[in-house]
Amino acid sequence: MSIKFNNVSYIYSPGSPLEKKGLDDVNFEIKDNSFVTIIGHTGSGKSTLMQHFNALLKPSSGSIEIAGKVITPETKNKNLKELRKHVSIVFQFPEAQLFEDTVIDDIAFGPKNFGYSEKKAKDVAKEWLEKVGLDPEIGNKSPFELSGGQMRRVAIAGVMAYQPDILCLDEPAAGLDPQARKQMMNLFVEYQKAGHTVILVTHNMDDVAQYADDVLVMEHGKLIKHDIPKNIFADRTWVKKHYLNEPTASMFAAYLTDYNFDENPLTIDKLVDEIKSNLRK
Amino acid sequence: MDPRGKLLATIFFVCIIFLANNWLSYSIICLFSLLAVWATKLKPKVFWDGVKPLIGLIFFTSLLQLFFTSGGEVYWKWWIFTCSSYGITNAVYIFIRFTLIILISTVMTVTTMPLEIADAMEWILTPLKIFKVPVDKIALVMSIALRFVPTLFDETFKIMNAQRSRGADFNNGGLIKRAKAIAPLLVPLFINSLQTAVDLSTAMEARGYRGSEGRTRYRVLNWSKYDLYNLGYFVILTVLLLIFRTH
Amino acid sequence: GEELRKLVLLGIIVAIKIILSQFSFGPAMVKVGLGFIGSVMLGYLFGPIWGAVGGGISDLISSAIFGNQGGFFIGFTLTAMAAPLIYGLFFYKKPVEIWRIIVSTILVTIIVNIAMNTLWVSLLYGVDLKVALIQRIPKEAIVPWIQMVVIYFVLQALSRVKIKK
Amino acid sequence: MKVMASNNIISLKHVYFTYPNSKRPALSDINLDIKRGSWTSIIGHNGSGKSTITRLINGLLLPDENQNTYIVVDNQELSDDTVWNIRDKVGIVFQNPDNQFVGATVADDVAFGLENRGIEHNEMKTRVVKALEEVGMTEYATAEPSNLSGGQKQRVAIAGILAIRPKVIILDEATAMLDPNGRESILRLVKHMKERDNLTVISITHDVNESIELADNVVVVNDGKILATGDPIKVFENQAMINEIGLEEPFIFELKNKLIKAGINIPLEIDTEEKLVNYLCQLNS
Repeated sequence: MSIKFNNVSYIYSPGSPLEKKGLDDVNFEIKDNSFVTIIGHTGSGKSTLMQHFNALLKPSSGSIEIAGKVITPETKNKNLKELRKHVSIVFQFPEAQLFEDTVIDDIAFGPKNFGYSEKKAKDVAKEWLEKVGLDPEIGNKSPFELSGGQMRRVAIAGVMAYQPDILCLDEPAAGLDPQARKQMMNLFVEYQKAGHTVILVTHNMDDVAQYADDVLVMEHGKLIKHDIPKNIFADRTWVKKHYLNEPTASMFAAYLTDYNFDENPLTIDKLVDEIKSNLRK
Repeated sequence: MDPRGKLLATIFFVCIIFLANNWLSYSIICLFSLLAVWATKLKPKVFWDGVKPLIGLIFFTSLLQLFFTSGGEVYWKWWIFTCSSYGITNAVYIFIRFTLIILISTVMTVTTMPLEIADAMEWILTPLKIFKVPVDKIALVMSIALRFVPTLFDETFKIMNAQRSRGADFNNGGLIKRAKAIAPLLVPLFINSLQTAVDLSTAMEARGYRGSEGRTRYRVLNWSKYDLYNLGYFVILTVLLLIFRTH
Repeated sequence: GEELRKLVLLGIIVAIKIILSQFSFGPAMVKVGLGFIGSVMLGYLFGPIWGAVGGGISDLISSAIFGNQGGFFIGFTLTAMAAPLIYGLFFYKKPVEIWRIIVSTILVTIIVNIAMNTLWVSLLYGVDLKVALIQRIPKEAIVPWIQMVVIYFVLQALSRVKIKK
Repeated sequence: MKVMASNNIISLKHVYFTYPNSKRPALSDINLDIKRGSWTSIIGHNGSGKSTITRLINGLLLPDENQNTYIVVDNQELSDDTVWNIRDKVGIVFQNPDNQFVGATVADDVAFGLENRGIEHNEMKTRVVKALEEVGMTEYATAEPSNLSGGQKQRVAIAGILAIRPKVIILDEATAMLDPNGRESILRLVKHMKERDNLTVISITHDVNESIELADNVVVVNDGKILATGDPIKVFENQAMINEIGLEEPFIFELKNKLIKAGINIPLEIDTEEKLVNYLCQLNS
């Protein structure tokens, strides 16, 4: 399912003294089945943009084509369920959304809302509990007995269980330790490979370099760049000017002043290759 | 102006408005209220916004009063409803009283920060210490509530959005369905509160909080000459009302 | 210690009550505000006394923040204290039972919403008691039944959480 | 136990701690000396017990009863009588920026610790102004917490601590919920304050790169026990241990190992970024 934004603007509390532009004339198109990352510093409009994907926010002007639906300022609040089944968002610190008696019930909450039968919902809940790397035994525990990292996984399983075509995640690994973080990223990559679109809001440029097919860079509510990672980080002065970080590998490469790089190495493996080929010359 | 003075004045106003009982005294209190509104130098819209949500209720109440009050000259009568001269005056008085009370409370709230109002409330509660009312604890609870309203507002919307993404529907469906929809919102808020209470009380102790004894205050309230003017204003109003009301 | 944590939690629950009372559902005639859920939480978690204290504070703070629609008037503060007090008597450290929900809600409706509030409105604005009552009765005849259903689900949810903690 | 003045501002000896309702101790036999004016990283994965250590240092938690156990902070043994003294000396910045903000505004929050200590009003005002200036939040003095970013709230938390003029600052995963810019600016601020006032910093973290960059000493905690302690570079060279406890390999070691695997010979003593850059440049000249 492709996503298309046409001249989308969003204004917070219009007409009040607190009026603020959340999105400013945003245009882009994302291809099916891609791994997209959205970057930009805090308050740049990333979260506002993301909440437009399933009409939690509706544009103040412009239109959005997503999952076979067109969202305009006039779109009614009713009948958005179908859209949200196809496009779902995992917010930052999603463990804050858990509420059911048991882990399984909590994961099954979304599927049930989207029309799965009680039994089918529990089946997919069990299936996804394991897919996110948790012991099936905790299924009958209360979600509030789990550790923070486990709760996070349960929350994410609760969204992935109904398999939205487009899965949006806001910093899903924030605050996790490195090992848990890596497992989580692998989970999303596999999900994308299985034929879904994954949209990741992140500050981690190493993740951008390693996983993204497509990068959206936001600043002051504007989309200031939309490109593949290679091109995003190609111009170091541009990156600096917009207060973005570089991937660790490319930062290291910057110190190797007398090396000639064919292209800016964004991952550690690329960096090793480039160093090797330089030394061979 | 000191928030304590303003708060006392607002409470006092509600009491003296009852002194008005004829057209002249009502005119005086209207004039004084409008002067107070004018003194804030704020746009009329601010005050209109204060009255607007209640305008329906004010009209409705006045109308009921109109039709259910008898006495004086009767103009019209049907079943249990009457329209009399007494009823009309009464309804108009209630309309004025209602509107003025809202106007004066609005003057108070738009010119004073919530934090200051809370400080003033705490000050007013202080005498209750004589009756062993734990005013310090009440003050602590007040300040924490005040601190967390904006934060929890954001949190509430975040949770609602997260559950909406999971297909929860807060706005449609029958009674039972809606009553059930409270849980996905309330439980996370509650769990979050328990955690916050643990974290915050730990942080407070780590920062040396050991009860209210021996504490000093960063925020101090100071009486100024404007509070004196305020007082004078209300004394004059009260005297005028006492003179011109029907005895 | 324990005491401080309790007071902090009380402050936070008061904040939740203030927020909930900004939400409502249903058609204009029988709009059900969600503030009563806050009163139920206060009574259930802190008992009649501290629940009442919390209720009073919620009235003070919400008038400090939003301005009070009835002016700063002690009567409405007492109203805000009375509801958690009654709920506290029925729910604090008690099992969740249907009869408790029904009886407490009816008591709150009669004592707090009908008797006290009617009295305040008539005192504050000089409205006839009869008029104030007529104005209130239709709503109070419908809303409590809705509240009972909501309270049932709220207590169910809260009691589950408490067992786990 | 007689306490002697020493170079160590904090000493923990034979400390055990068991949470109520738990059978297994969360910490067992912790022995730890922290040098005055040093930066120590306590590192370990979530649930390893690292946060428990900080809560013991200023008496928020009490260690299990044990004859040999003692905790000394700035030459004072921790006890019921000294705990408030010790809290004057040790400031903690906690993980969740929202859950440690007490005041309704920035200035009120900074003043909270001063109010608790009964500081006189004028003095309090001066200290609040100064502390806000030090953390660069002066223009936000009247702002409410809900209008601040996580990084700004943590700055306010630091200001609240600086106003008390502590000797030790503990960062209890204080940057875990921040974005990279927020994280970097907080660490830069703490580093600056540490150097200016000769503070001792203890940073609880799972960011190995942060330890390498800033810490003089690292303490690796796993399953409630101290696994290793020492110079960060030396400790992290033990790759097997790092992997076993679920920490990330520092970038510099990962790169070095991958280069060696790719057939580029890197001598063993190359253990910092700077050395690696110099060496690689040499190779290429």
